[in-house]
Amino acid sequence: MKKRVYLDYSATTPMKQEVLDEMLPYFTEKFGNPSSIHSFGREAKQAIDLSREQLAKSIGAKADEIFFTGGGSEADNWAIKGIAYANRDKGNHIITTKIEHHAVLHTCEYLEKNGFEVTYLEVDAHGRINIDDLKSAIKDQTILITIMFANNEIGTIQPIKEIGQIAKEKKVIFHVDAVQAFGNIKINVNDLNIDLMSLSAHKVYGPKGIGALYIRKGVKIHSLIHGGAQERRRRAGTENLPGIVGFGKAAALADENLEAHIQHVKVLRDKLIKGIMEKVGYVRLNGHPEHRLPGNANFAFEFIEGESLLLSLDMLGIAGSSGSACTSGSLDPSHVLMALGLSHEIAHGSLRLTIGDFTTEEDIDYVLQELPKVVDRLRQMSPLYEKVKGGQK
Amino acid sequence: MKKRVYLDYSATTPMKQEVLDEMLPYFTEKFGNPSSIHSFGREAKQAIDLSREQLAKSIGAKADEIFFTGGGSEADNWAIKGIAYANRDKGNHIITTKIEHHAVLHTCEYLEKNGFEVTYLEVDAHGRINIDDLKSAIKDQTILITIMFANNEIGTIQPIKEIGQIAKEKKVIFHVDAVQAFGNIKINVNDLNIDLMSLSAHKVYGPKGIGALYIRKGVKIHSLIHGGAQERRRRAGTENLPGIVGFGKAAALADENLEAHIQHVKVLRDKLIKGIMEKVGYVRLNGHPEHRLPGNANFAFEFIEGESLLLSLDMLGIAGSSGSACTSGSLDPSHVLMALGLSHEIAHGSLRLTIGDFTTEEDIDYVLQELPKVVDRLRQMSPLYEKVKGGQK
Amino acid sequence: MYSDKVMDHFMNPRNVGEIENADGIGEVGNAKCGDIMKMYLKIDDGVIVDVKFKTFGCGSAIATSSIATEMIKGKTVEEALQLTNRAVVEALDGLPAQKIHCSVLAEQAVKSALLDYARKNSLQLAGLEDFDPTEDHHHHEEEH
Ligand SMILES: Cc1ncc(COP(=O)(O)O)c(C=O)c1O
Ligand SMILES: Cc1ncc(COP(=O)(O)O)c(C=O)c1O
Ligand code: FES
Ligand code: FES
Repeated sequence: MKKRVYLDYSATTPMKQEVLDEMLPYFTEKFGNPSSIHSFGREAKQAIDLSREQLAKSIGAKADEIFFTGGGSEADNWAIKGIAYANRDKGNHIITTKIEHHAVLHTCEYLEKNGFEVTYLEVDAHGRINIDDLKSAIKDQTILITIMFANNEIGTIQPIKEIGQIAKEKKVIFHVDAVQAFGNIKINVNDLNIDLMSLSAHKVYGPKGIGALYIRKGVKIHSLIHGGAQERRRRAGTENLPGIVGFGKAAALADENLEAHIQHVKVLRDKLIKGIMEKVGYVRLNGHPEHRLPGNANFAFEFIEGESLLLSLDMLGIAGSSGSACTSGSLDPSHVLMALGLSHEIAHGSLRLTIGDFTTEEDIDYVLQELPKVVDRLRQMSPLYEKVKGGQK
Repeated sequence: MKKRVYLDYSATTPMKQEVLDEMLPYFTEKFGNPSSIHSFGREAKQAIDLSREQLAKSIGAKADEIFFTGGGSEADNWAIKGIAYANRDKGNHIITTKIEHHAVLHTCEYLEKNGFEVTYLEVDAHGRINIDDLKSAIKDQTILITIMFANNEIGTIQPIKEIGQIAKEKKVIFHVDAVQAFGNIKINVNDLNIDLMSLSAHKVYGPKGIGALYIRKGVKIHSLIHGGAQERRRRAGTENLPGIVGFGKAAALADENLEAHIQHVKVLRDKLIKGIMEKVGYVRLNGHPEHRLPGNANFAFEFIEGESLLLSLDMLGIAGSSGSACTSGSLDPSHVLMALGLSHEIAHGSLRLTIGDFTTEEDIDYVLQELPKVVDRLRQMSPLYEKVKGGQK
Repeated sequence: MYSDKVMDHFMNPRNVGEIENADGIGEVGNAKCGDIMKMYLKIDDGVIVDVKFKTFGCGSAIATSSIATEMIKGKTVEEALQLTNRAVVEALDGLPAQKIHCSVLAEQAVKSALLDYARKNSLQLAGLEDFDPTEDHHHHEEEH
């Protein structure tokens, strides 16, 4: 079979075998509905209770502060709309950043159409917000600050502790989208003064279609999905039992292996960045040099376009991603890259390679061998590169 | 091991082995994010496309009218809120019934708090609505009729075709919660003039945590979960890939086996009903004698209470459910049983036994042997029964 | 996502490069939109004897440029003017809906090079009267 090198761990991860093994009995044998009072229901309920504890433990929360959802996007939508509508009497102002995931941004835009006001904080060239900007954005009507822990494209980590401190002082509810950070950074919701936090299992070697929202005890929130009394009446719907079991296991594994995981991906990531910087000209690293996710590398290659880069790599079995507009079918390149102040051309040539637990040193060597050739081939075709070679730049 | 007889198929079903087999590769090997353009992403995308077609075919829809959700409750919430808010300029009136699932009822109640008006149609003693009631409930402001295909507790099937006809004539959008009907009744959304329809995989031997909303082409609806461009921009969130694959397979199996399934469960169900009616006194069948789901039996045993009945059966390895208030932790017995006009006492003594593909004749024989003894034992303890025996009733 | 034909032209693009002293050069698109196509024509006696291109853009932009050069090579100027984006799409066995504009760009690039040729030689070419190479044809159609 053709060589396949997966370097898109921030998009999604393969599930670990231990996670699958944990889930398997819950499909066909222990399949009960956790709301049922008979033995089938009770064994299902117990499994969910255990998962909830595993998840709670991994973020320093209490089990009854964990609410399972259908994924990270649902958690974001729920947190933001739920807090907005539950606190409508207190105010209508929300603070977020320009580089949030669409699950946050589009939810905020939806609320803007419905009587809320949203401040989108700028970020610096490395993708970090300015704490003073945040301070001055807070006003009497501010009911929610929602800021991501780490960015999915450029990996930049925000000063969450400082933000949490400010939110606490100003008595504003603080929601954190930690979908990318979870499993890559030690998180303790109490140390960081986080009131709500979104998580997603498929980014940490768990199953797709299951996420969670941490809701600090006492925080008033409306439901997004009404119906049955599941999740202590806050999130209706028959529980995704195997999904929850898998998420619990994945969270427990992520917690146990955190140090080793960080070490493993960081070493490979640094080797990748160093190699590319040495071998390829006209390239820069997007995102923060230090405050970044351990497995994230995001390059901007001048004179070429991201989709053609991705396709060429794919032909070689290398899977990455790009913030190019051509990839997404939208007119503009990634809002994250634009917020960094990159020009359209540069943003178009971005390539994100994200490293995970199954990445090997050979994988990186292979990329370091092939990627420079691909970049070169595409540049030879590019009318923009022509000018550089011709000394016009 | 203790004998275990599962008769709670309406609560949830065990997954079929064929469904699990279909899903398995998508956890650890074919794990790509369907939005990614590399080979991992494309193979994921293809799998989703196939499932969408399987599901569409099973209800006579087109593939691009199927939108995957995190379950039946999300589908109900989305349909009702999404239609309500997208048609707010046309009117604010919604028509439903008193016996809907909580995912519909609580969503309607939520909308009532937000400027909408809801008519809850009464049902007759068998749980069917009156078509004339529906006709006279429709007014100029009516934007949505949401009526379940078949009821989860009593199994009663509504006159969906007539309702669809009226909705079409009056140009009102028609949503159907078909979570219980799907896989038990042949459904064609075009023949029935259904505009939106909620489905859930775990009721048809598919995985938990995955559902779908059918949305007729051209129907204007707001999103419930905002974010990424998944599901043609209508439902954000990384797709539950194995879940979707499993749902597709389950739908295809349900469609193929529909006749055999109906035949199998109906024979056993009829044997169960006949046996209980013969062996136990002071018992009645809740729901419609003919217009009912083939696998549904719902009894009201006088003088006893549902939870104690369930617990006793559970001790014998028999898993059923009840509309008793004691089961749900709420003060009132099932709103469905109350809507039939049952007295509190009678409603409290209800027992739902639902039959599925894995139910055997021996299972039914076992229940017919044990259930009368259990009922009798509990009645011996009941002060209400005492009076009957004493001839006071 | 892409047909085999598109992938072939993307991975093995025909006629990449520049032509010195080209008789017509056309450049369309802009880097802001993420695509620039540059087309060079060598024309002898009203016949396109050589054509080269350079493209900054996605896989489909590169593939459409490549096949467009093949489709006009050896053709007369008049024949080349008949090239439509639809023909380009068909020749590639189709393109995804949101990539159709890349084929429009290829048609524009050819026309723009022909216009340059016509201007240099003070010719009036039928079909180019209303052609404006600076017009923005970069519409990424949204899927619904
Ligand atoms: C009629 C009906 N509607 C909706 C639902 C909700 O579906 P889910 O549990 O998949 O959220 C159920 C089952 O729980 C149901 O029986
Ligand atoms: C930062 C961030 N937030 C939210 C999400 C959404 O999570 P999910 O795909 O599980 O809905 C993602 C990933 O897609 C993400 O990277
Ligand atoms: S160049 Fe952007 S989509 Fe083709
Ligand atoms: S009798 Fe105990 S809760 Fe109803």
